[in-house]
Amino acid sequence: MINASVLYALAGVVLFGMGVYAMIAYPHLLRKILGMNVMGVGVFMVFIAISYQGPEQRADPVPHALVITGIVVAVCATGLALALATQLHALTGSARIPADGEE
Amino acid sequence: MFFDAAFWLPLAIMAPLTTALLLFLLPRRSGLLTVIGAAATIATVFLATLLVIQNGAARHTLGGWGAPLGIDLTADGLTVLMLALTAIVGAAITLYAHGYFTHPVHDATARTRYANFWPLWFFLWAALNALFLSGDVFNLYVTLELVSFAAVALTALAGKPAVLAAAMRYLLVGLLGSLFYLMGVVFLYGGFGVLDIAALGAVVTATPALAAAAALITVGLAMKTALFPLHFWLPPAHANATAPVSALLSALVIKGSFYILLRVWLGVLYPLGETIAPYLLMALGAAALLWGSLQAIRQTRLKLLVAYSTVAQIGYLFLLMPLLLAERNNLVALAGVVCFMLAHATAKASAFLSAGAIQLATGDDRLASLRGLMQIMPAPVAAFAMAGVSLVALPPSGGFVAKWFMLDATLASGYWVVALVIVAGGLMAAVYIMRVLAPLFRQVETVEARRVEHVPLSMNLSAFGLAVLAILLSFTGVYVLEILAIGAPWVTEAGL
Amino acid sequence: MSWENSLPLLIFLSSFAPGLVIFVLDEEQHTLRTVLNLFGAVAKLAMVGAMIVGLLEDKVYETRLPLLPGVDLVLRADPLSMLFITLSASLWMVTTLYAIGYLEHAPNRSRFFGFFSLCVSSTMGIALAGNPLTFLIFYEMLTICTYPLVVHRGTPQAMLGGRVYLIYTLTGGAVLLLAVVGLFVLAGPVEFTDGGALDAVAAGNADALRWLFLLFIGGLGVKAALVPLHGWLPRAMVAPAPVSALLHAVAVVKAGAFGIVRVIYDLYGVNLAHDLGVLDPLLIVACITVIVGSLFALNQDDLKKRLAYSTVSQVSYIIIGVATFGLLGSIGGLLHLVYQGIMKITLFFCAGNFAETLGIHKVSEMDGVGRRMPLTMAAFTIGAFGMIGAPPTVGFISKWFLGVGSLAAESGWVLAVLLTSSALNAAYFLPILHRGWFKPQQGEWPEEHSYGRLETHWMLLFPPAITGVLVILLGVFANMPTGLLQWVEILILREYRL
Amino acid sequence: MDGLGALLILTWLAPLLLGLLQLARPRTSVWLAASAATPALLAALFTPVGTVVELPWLLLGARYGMDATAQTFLFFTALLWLLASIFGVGYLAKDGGRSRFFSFFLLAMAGNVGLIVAQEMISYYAWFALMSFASYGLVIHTWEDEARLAARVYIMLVVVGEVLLFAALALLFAASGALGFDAAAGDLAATLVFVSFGIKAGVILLHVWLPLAHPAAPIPASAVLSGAMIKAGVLGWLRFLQPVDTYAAWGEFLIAAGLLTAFYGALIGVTQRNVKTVLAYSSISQIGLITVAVGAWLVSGRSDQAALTAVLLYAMHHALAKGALFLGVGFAGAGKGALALLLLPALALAGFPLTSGAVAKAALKTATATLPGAWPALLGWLLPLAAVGTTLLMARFLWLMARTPPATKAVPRVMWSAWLALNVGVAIMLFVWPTAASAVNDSFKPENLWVATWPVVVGVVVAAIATRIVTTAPTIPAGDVLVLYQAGLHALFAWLHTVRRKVVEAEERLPADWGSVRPVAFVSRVAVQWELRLRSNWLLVGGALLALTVALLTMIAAH
Repeated sequence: MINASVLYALAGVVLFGMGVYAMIAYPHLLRKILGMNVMGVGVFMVFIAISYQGPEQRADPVPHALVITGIVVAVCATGLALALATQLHALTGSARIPADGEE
Repeated sequence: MFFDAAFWLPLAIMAPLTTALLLFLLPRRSGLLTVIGAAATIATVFLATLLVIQNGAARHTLGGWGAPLGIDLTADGLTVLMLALTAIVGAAITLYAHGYFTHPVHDATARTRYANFWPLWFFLWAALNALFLSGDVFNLYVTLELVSFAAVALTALAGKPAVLAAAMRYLLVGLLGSLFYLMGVVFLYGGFGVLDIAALGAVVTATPALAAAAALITVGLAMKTALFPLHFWLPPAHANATAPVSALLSALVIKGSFYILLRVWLGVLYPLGETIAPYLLMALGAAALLWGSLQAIRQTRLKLLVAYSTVAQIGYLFLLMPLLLAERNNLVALAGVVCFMLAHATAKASAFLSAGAIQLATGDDRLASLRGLMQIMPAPVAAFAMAGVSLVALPPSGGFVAKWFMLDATLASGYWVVALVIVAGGLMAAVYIMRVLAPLFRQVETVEARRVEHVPLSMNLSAFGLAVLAILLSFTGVYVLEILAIGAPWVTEAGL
Repeated sequence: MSWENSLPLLIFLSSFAPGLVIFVLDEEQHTLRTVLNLFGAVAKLAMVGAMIVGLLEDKVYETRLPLLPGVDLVLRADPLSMLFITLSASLWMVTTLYAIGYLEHAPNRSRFFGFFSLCVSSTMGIALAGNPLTFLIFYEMLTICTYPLVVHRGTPQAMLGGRVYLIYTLTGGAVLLLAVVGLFVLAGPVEFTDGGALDAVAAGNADALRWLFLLFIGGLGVKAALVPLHGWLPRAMVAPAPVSALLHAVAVVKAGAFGIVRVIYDLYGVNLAHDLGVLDPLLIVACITVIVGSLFALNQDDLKKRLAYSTVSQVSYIIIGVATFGLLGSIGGLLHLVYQGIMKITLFFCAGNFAETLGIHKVSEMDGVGRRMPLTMAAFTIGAFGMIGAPPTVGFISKWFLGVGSLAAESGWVLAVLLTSSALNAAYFLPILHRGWFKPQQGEWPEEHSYGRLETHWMLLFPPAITGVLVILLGVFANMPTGLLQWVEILILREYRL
Repeated sequence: MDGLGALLILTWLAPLLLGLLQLARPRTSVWLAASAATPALLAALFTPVGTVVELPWLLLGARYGMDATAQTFLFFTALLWLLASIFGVGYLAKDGGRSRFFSFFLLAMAGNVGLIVAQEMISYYAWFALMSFASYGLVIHTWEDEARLAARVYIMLVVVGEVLLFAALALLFAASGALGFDAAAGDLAATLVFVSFGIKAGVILLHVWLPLAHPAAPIPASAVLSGAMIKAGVLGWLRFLQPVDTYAAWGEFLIAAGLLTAFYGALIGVTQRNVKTVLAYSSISQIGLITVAVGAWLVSGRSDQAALTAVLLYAMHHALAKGALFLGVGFAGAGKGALALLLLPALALAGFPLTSGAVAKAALKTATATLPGAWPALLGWLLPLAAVGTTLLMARFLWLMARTPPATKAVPRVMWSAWLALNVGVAIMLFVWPTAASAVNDSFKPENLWVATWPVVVGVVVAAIATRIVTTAPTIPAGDVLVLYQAGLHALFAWLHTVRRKVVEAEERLPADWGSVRPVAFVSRVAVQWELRLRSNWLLVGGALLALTVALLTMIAAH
């Protein structure tokens, strides 16, 4: 029996997986960063989904607090990543991570 | 109040954090501020350490809120050891960085960029202290990210394209790892409804949620710890960063994620200790040891060699996992792992610092160009040699103590194959360390001495001091064992 | 810590501290360095003397520092350690003098003498170590400190020699580490005790103890140059002569042999080792080493290489002695521990003199050298006859005990091995003497230096003269009351718990 | 230790110290060196039998003493050494290496004298070694090709002898637990004693060094080598073998070996062309007779003194006579007088009546008379035949001497006086020596006179005929069977060489550089390639990440 919260949680897991795939498979940095954000969203969805404690009760407040914290962290991460990517683009003219060979 | 360790715990975070903020605001005062900030941090950490050693584990409830919504800082024996380690290595690196970043070989723009080192470093320090003090799994996530951000920014400090790429990769990998970890935390909370490690430890059972959490947390942290085969990001990052940063990354940052792994497995995931998962970690540890050593042996650049040495030595940390987890009170094995962290941190920091000094002075870090340097720069060379002794784990050194505990634990439990791997790792370490040291003894054809840049005393002193510490750690085995027992719920009398 | 209990540590420090100071000395501070070196050597000798006197009065000298849970760092004086420490302290003194003369104009003297002192300190530590862990620590320290001495010249050949040296010795050290830890796991913290320390755990653990013994011997055998673990020794010959002298006589090789003695007598206990049946295989390995080492030395034109292979063979005499179950053989082994050191150091001093004074490195260049350098050649002759085991040199005394010991232990074939070795020794030493004394000189010396009235620098001449005379005197007066022989006899009686 | 005891020590201490002095300071007066044997001579004459000096601190506890055997040996040894050294002062007057010669000479003397007064095995062995090794310097002294060959052969056999003797000592000690001369061990020990001292003495098949070395050395050295030093082997038998029942068979073996040696020496000796080689073979032949006496001593047991007396008298007789003959070689070409004087020791050696040889032979006959079985009868025939051989050798010797072209320079007076003194010794010593009294009486018995006379006559006749008939004598190289040994030795060395090469190859296969070992190199190359792939390929890493996650999940779930 699938209720809404389980569905949400599963969707979150799927999002997480898509994010992982994006981070790994796409060479372009922006896609990687987006993938990371998708991953984060997936985690947050699962988190919010598990805060559901049944129709009678209020949702658990703790995951909400945590998710807000998590979003802040994710925003910071995105900012840092974008800054680095810009720098890299400025220096190398490419928005991909250069292949790492022996110097 | 002052004699309560709990009082000092938040201060151990606040002191470097405040310093970092002040450094952002007043970059011109960095000299004075770093000295005061470092002194204050060290003082609080040591007070906290001493008090914990004397009075036992401490817990501080921030703002009086308390779990589940509030944040608790906890300090037991393991915590204070890591705090003290960070303080000591951090102090040495601070001293070193003063000489390194102001060195005349750097041009003006580089020096301006390097000025950012100071706030970032104190931020990292604060984040590390927070990580070690965190008592719940979500806080650990936050601190892990903070550490990661500071570390990435520090890596990027060198400014070259290669290092930016390395930093980028480092960041992405870090995020990937921490999101895996976070997902694991979600499963933990979903399964058991608490986040505090101690509380979790009391309620966990072997459920599917715990299993999923275990897998995600382990993989995420293994990635951040650069366990083979997820280590690919480490060598470029560690090798291309500036020397003080390399030292920080190898000595401390790596230990942060491993510390979480250790904590979570020992405190929360232990019901799964009897599965074969720890054996997988052990196998990966062995592989890391052999693989990393082999790569280190094949390197032709000094800093890459040292970086691969880190890849190899991370393997040691995972080798004892089955011992640690199958019988949670195996204090000897735990002491082996912790001693190894201490020894590796000091020795590897010293190795990176002396390598950095050599690179700074000669402008070159190819192994082949080390020839004849022994007479010209004896201090970094001696420091590297002593650090090398500890990395190879030859007696007398901290590395040896760790190896002793490890061998004792493995042989006592009958894992003699692991013992052989440990020994083989030591021998391979000897080979790559000698690849550095041997050219130093080579005869120089030209009588005329090579021209090298002057290395300031502060750099030599800190590299050398850490190396001496790495040797002197050989006398600390007994104390580490005693301190580890403080406030450790998993330690029973039988384990002692 | 009382005076008595700090004495072992002080003995260690008496060369360790000067060594550290010497590192930071300027290359040109020749006098200060010499003073430091000699002061350390004399102070050490004085302390060793005081300790011997004290031991005769049943005093206990033991430094104990906590190191690992249950295992301390123990430096303790007992008769066996005094035997080794007296040897190394005295020979260090002589070698220091020699080295100062030898390296008078060489580069990197501070580094050399620094590591030289550390090397001796480690040897002191090995001698005084009171438990396996302490032994291991100093054993490895010795490995490290010797490397810079081996590669001192920095030539490609030296580097190769050093590398091979490290590969062998570090591997040996690793095996030894396994043995020490294994023993700790099996038996807990044991200390070296006269007559053995493992009786309590012997029951039921025979196989484990045998495996551990194999590990111990495997680890120590590398330094003791047991065939086939000896490969590093001839290659380490590239080191300067004083280093070779020290390496072969006192430090590295001897440390391995001493370690085996310790393991058999004070760890396992000779009775237990005999009961376990581990002595006979060791005896066989030692015999093979004796023969093979001698065979290698034949036809070896490089003088120092010939001496090196001779060491391979001679050090195993010690092993033969301790692996022979019986008082006489054991006495022979321990005597040879001391005697081999004196003889071999003499030979290496002489080889160094030939190289330094006349540029002679090969046996084939030695024609007529006895007329140019009679004293050195005389010392060499004495050493060579000692190696052959001709009376009245010390070599004869130890060979005698080994020989009658093997008969007493009903392993007469060992006597045959010893005698074959003697004949082979004669076969590779006597031609050198023939060349040196009887053959006329052929052409110019490769590279001659003049030293005025003396045949060579006095600092190079005195050491071999002193040790050469000792080779004779200790043999002639072997049976002196309160002499070495009595000392060893008492020691062995204690080891056999008689 | 009283004065006489001190004299006993001085016997070896004096030559030892003087030898070392000569070595260290070549300018030291040669006369000092020449007088080094005086204490030994005095000790032989004045130190009473039974004197014992214990030196417990020396070596492993040394013991020196005088007994009847030592007295006789010490006397002739000291006398011969003294006169030889005086002779040497003249003989080597122009030799540049004189002081070196005397150093080795005195060291060998110290060894020879020391082993005689030693009363336990270790000291005996030590002095024996000193004597043997120091003699190398005497043999090689002239540095001629023969000398170098001789020295080579000599030193090899010395080493073999030393090694075997050591084994014998160890066995004897193991059997008795003491170092004294009264131990008897099994057959192995006896074999070792026989061989090791047999080499020194020159028993058949072990004698090969002797005909090379004795002629190669300068004359004074030849004299002591042939006269005194080979007797150290005989003394060794006396000290290390015991006349006990278990050794009786060994006694018979020694008799047989001695007889063979006696004839073999004579047979090969007559074919030689070098005077000194002839003398050397004569020594071998004579040692054979002494060996017979030693064998008789072993068979007859401790109670019978006759055999021991025979050994002592024969040794003394041979030492003096052979010494005189060798010194006489120094007068080759010095005229008829010298040649005539040579007749005395030559006849003595042949055992002609009224010479010391006759006395010695009489003693030998008495000793062998009590032997069991057919031995007395057999020896009654064979001993005179041996004397024929000796006569032939002496004839050959004198013939060669006579044919030596006249010398251009006069022989120094020192040499003359030494030689004359020795000849006087040959003439009278055995007649005045106390223990020889009964043998002297025996030698005048008619049957003994007859037995002493006819072989000499026969020998002279045969020699006279031979000089007419034999125009081309077969030449056998000095050292005879040495050729066979050399072949064997070559084979041995070739084998050793192969063994050594194999071991060296095996050793070289122990790799010094593990990085260049092929599998290691391959693995590390592959590893480096994969590492680079890992570092630049996200998919690879992602795969690893997922694989690891799945692996962990299954592992945990599987539980």
